[in-house]
Amino acid sequence: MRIGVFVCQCGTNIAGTVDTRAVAQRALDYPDVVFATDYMYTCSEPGQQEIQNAIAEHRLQGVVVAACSPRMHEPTFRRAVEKAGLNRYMFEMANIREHVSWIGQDRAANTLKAMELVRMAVEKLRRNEPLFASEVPINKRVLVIGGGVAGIQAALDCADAGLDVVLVEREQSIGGKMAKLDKTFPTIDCSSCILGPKMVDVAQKENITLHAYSEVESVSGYIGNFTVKIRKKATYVDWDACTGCGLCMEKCPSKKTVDRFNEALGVTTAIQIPFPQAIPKKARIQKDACRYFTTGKCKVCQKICPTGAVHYDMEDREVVEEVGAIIVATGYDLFDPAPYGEYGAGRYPDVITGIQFERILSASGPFGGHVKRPSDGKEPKDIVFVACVGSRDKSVDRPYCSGICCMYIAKQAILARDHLPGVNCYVFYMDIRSPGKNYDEFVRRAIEEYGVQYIRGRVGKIYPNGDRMVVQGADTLLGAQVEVEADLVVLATGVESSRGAKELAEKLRISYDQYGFYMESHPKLRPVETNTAGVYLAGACQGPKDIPASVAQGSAAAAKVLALFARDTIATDPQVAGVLESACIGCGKCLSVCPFGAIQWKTLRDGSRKADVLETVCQGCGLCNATCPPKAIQLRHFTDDQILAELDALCA
Amino acid sequence: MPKVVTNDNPYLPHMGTIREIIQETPNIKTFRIVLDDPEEMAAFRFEPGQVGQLSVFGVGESTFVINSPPTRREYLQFSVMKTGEVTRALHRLSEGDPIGVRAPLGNSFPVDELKGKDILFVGGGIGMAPLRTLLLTMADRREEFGDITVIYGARSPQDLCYRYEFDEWKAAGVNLILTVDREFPGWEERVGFVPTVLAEEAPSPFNRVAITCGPPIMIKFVLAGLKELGYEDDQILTTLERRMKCGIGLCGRCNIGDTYVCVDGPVFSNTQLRRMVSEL
Amino acid sequence: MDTLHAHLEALFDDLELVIGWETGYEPLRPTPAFLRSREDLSRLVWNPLCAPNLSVYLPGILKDAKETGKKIGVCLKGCDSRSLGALVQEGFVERERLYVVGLPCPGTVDPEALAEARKSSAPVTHVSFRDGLLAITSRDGTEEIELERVLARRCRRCRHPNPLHADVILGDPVPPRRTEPSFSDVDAVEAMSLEERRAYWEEELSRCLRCYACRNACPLCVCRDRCLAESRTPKWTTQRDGVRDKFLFHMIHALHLAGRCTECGECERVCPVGIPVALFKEKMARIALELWDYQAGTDPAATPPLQTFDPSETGI
Amino acid sequence: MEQAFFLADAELQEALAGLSAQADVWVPASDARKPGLVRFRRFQPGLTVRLDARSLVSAKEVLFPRSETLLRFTKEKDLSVPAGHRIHLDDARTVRPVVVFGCRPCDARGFLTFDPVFTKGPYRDPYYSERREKTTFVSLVCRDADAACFCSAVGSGPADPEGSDAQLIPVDGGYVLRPVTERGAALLEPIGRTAAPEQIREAQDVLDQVGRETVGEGSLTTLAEAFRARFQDPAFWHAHIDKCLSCGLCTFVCPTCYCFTITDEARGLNGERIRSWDACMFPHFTLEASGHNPRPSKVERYRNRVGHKFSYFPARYGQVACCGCGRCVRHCPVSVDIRAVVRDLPAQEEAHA
Amino acid sequence: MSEKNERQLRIVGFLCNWCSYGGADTAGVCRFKQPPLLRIIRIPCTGRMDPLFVVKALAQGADGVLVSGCHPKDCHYAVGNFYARRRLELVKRFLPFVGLDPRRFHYTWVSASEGQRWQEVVTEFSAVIQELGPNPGIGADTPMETAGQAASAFA
Repeated sequence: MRIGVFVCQCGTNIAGTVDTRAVAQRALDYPDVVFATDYMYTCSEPGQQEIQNAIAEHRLQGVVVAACSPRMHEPTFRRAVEKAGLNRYMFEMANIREHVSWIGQDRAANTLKAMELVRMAVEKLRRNEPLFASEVPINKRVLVIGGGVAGIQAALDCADAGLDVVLVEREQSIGGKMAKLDKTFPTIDCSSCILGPKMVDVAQKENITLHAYSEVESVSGYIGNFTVKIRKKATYVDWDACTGCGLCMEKCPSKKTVDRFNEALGVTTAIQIPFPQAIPKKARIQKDACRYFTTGKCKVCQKICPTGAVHYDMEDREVVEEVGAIIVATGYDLFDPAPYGEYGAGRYPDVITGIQFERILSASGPFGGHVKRPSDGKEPKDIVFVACVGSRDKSVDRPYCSGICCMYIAKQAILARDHLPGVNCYVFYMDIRSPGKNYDEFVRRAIEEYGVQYIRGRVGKIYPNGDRMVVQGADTLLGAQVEVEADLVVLATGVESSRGAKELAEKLRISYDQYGFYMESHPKLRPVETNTAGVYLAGACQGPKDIPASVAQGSAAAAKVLALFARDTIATDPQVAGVLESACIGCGKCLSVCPFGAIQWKTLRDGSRKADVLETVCQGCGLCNATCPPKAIQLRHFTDDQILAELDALCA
Repeated sequence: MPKVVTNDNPYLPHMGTIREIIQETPNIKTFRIVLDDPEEMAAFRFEPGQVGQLSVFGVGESTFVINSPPTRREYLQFSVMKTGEVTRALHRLSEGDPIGVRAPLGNSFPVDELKGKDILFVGGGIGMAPLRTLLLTMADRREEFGDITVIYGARSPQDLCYRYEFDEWKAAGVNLILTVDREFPGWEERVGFVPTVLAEEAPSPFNRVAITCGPPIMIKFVLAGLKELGYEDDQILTTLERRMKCGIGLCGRCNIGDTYVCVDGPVFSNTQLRRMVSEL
Repeated sequence: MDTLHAHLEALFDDLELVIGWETGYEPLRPTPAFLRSREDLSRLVWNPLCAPNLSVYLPGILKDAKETGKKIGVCLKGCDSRSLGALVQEGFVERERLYVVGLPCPGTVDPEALAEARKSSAPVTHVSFRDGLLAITSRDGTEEIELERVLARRCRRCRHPNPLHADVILGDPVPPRRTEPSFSDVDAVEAMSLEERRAYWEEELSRCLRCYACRNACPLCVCRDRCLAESRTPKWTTQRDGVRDKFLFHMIHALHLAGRCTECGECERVCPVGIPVALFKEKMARIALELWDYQAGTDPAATPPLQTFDPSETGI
Repeated sequence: MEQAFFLADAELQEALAGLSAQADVWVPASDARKPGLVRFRRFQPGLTVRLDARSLVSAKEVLFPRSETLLRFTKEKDLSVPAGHRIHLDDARTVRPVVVFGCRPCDARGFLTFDPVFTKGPYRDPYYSERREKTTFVSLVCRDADAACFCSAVGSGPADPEGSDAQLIPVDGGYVLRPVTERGAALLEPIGRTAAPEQIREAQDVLDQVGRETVGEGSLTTLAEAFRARFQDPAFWHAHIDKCLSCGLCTFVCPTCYCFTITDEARGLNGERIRSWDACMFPHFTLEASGHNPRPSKVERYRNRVGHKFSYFPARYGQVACCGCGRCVRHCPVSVDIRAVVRDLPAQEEAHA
Repeated sequence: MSEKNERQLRIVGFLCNWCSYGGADTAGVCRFKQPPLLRIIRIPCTGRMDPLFVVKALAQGADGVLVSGCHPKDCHYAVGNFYARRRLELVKRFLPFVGLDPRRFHYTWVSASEGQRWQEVVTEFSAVIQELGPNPGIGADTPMETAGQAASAFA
């Protein structure tokens, strides 16, 4: 093999504390090195040209560049050597800037270290093999999991671009949390007025297949070629026949069913359409509330249904969808304030959560938009909002900021004042977080125009006094304990990961943080990608987000899918594991440890079973390589021999 | 016996230099090697069929037939298919690189006994290499031999070695029949497996010796085919391969019964093969 | 013995073959026997000299065996049965294809200790065992030697003399010599200073011939023909005769057995140059016990600790 | 016995030290830590010499080390040549005279298997041959046969002088040293006193008595044909070999097993080509790069081992490649008994009807 | 820094590409000074770390071995470091049994943003290795030529 070594001075960044000339000179003593030089800026256009010239002139078969971190310029140099006719993997970098010149002043020690790093790179390169990406066809259908506003946006953007979209929603209707909101901050526009048309769009797009009241059962395959099993849960109503006329709801005798859409503030029927704008607008029987299912007698809805859509014997069924990419938009859940026993949520009917207050404000809510308190239906005169219930609090394992509470408190206080101009609103807060566009102005309006009283401090206790509640807390600005009497207390419960998020993550083989929020590929530069190729994130499943951010991410995820689908095939990274079949003993240890399910069995003609890597699924972590006892499975470009060569270059 | 260019240490390779490398097929390269000592090169003698051990120092040695003919002595030619550690290392070498050579080793084709006879070569893939040395020897001494027919096949046209000299073979009066396993665009020669083409061609066994080399499965069917055509065991020659280390009959691994392929072979007649224990 | 014969006799029609022991070239050397006919059964012997762990043959024999529907009978001692457990666990052996005869084991003999304990060096003509006594007959007469005196090292620390996972147990249970894991020999090595330990192992391992008997006798060394220690690609070891390469081979073996070794001690028993190689694996077993409370081969449904993880574990 | 010397037990160390002045003297000796483990070791004063015990590994490694350098190579960087380097080869070796002292007759005889292969050609192995030429074997007349020994069955015997340059005969208070070859005589002259006539007589009695002993039953030297007949009888080979673990122990302790491998071990610009013991029982031994293995399982491999010793080698060199030392039987982890296998070769009908 | 007896000490680092290699880069970018003993081998994930690499490095005379990856639960490949920490802890506890000094082996978790922490890790471990001095390895039958060669070329 003929190797060329290029030692970059990086101006004085490297040459300042490393004798680059000596490093290049020393490289000529290493095996297979036939050319070595130093250069002021190897990554510059002329620097790259120099490499390309040397490849031609000295018939180089491999190139080592000693310069900055490969995380910086490896792609640059790979392209450069490729242009000169070498395989891009016949290239190695020695990091003599971040790991040498920038961290030590001793020129002699640095130079020695740089020499050894070059030697390691040379010895590895001597074991490199040309690698070639393979191309796999892309199935240009996309699965969106979650029909909240982020998922809806992603689905619509994809559908608008002409893709076939499969949208899976766990609940009976799409719309998510946003569908429950009355107005949105900071514009106070009607939530259902802006979301509704989008929901209708979803229903009307022919290229969107909506599976509502359905859940993802399993995911297999890889980018471009996923197979997804979806369980359509039994609704006991044939949705093809149901027209959403609502007759069944009128006649259903089980009228005391807890209304979950209204956050248990009201009642509904056992057969139900959750809210008037529901998409799909189809009825479903809530089995545990249904008289027929609980007593065996009733069947009123079946008799009354004009289209005969009710089928009590319906069972869950499974559908299989083949897609090329997946957008995960499973949203969030709200913190259950039960751990804060001192606040009395659940014990006192007039201590409610923010989302409950949202339903109270809503014209389609349990009180028809009249602000009343749940206990006795009286209009409140004093309302206290408590911020950070389940946010920024380590004691309940929620140390993070939920990001939206400050804003929705301000909105709800403003709306309360709009509905009941005489009401007094108090907000107990820790800090006000209002970093969005027009957000701070919005909070200021609440304070200045609407006279909402902000008290900086934690609430210690909430207890009843007669038919009112006493909110006891600190005012840290006054440095005093304060008490506020209120008719209604709204706990601004924080955002937490959606229930079932971890289980879904495991099906998708994506990672999640300790709170169950999905991990993006890079916190800044790859915010909607996951580490599983072909799976993208949108909305609050990745972390607390408000509506504009969720919508933006929905569009961003759609853009990623469209970019992926712009090609007919995808090139797979060839730095993946490969099996030397003759050495594989069929022990299956690699299959059991692979985090991506990228290894499967292959049966040879003689009946023996061998591990087989799905190169498009393999992410190149090398866990299988470390696990394989006879080392039959090797991670290309990081093989045992390559790593041992680096090690041996250093000590033997 | 040909003169053995060696000192008293048969393990010590002679240094040579790669003069030329030819990429024959995607995984076969041909190396043209010249011994560094001009006197040694001038004195080097071998017989067709003999092998040499090529050394990549630091990796090891491997055995290959010298596929250039003794009649052409400006270089020694070896063709190497990339299969293992040493062959992978050989494929990484460049023109001008040094290389170690221990040669000639092993027996050879009985050229004198073949004089005056019609010859049939049946080769598959890299198996053409040992045939080439004899074929070119005969081409260079054309008048001493009768009809020379070559049936040479590979999986695809690009898997045929020595394509660049087929014309030369034909010009020397060789009846060259080429075949590939299936149809390929632009391929105008035969299509089909070598044993099938052999059956179709059916060269008469009268006064003819068949020499065959190729993958084991091909050999198996070619031997059966030749039998069918009436060839006697002593009219069939083939070459055997075994894992070898020393190449000089000592290290003990290349035996088939009491026959050591490295010193008793690689060339065997079918008569000899039949006498061996069945451990192929 | 008689029970064993009678039991297998009665079952033999349902068995493809029985793997047991028979007398080898001398009565002191029982050797593994593959008994394929009813008449062969008479060759079976079972005594404290039956040292080989027969589970080593199971993956190979099951792979080669024709599917006749008949089971393969195998005689296993306590420690051997743990190996079976591990093999089942890792999918190398289909338990349902076996008929496992468990033999409660009084302990096996260390041949060197026996040679030393014997007064006569004459070739042995007969051996019998009863009540903890070995009766050894040669032309010099019969000597009685207490088994306890000539016990193999592995047996002195044995906690599982009574087989697990067996279809039938023939013989009375043997009270275990140990009820808790015993690592006294590991402790003895650890009592040395670091420097002494290095010197100790360098000297011990310098004798290694790399004959790979330890590896091939190990029932859990499942790479068989594909051992990393002989591989040239990747190349972890050289063919040099130095201590470092020998050391590396034993480290490969030990690390591959980490969390898997069932402590049968075969590696050490078969070592021709008397290197206490089982200590490496005993140390591994101890670490697995300390870190993960894991004992290989006792629960066929368990997952070896290095094949799994626990996100919540701390301290590592 | 014409000429003989006497060496008293007490003088052994001194005599060995004397011999060591001109030669490397290899003796059976035990380790301090493993008194039961006897190996051939280079003599140095204080070594526990154990003439009374059989050695585990034969004396083979004295002439045929487990691993030895065939040649060293250096890449000298030189950018003036197209390759950028030149290669220098060096096979220089120094051979010191060697005495193998106190081996058993079987050990000495084992080299008679090496000799025709390594010294006679067609290619002569210079490494072995040069050492062989400078080696003197002094073997001890053997009175310690155990159940694994079978030297008589391969045409040798416990007092066999073949392959030895001198014999050590145990007598009262020491050993009588009897030269067998001129080289032996030359070696012994300086170290022993001339033996007294009664010592010579006693020695002769020992020789006669031991010489009459038969170690091992029957004869295993004429079974080449039987082997060929058995070659394709899988049931026979399975019955004998199913228990084999396929390790290399039998071949490594064997005095006649000479198979080896050659590998390059290099780092950076320097390296060496080494020759090290290999074993026909290892699957890698015949595994080809293509993945094909002509001897894929232990059955074929063991069959080849038996064939090599009792059929192929006799066919090529006119003698069996076995000295009957019994090490392969004695040390086999599962007591595979090659004698039994070879003895059963002809018994076609009985062995498997 | 010339001959074997006072050869420069060397630490072999095995760093995962996503976190710790980035952390080392960050430390460099921030100019956090570190002792010059460490030589880094980049691996994709600590899950790639066969404990044999540690044993081999120490057996052949590496003065220190440092393995660093993403913090548990932050693995780029989700679970690679969960496996790794079991294997690394096992080998850490095993080393002293065969006479290899466990203080010469350290494994830790450093994220790409923790430049400061990386500096501390390298500084502290280097100090330990300085204190311990050269590692004799196991069976010193092959010469330590690298150290001598590279050093003499520069001197």
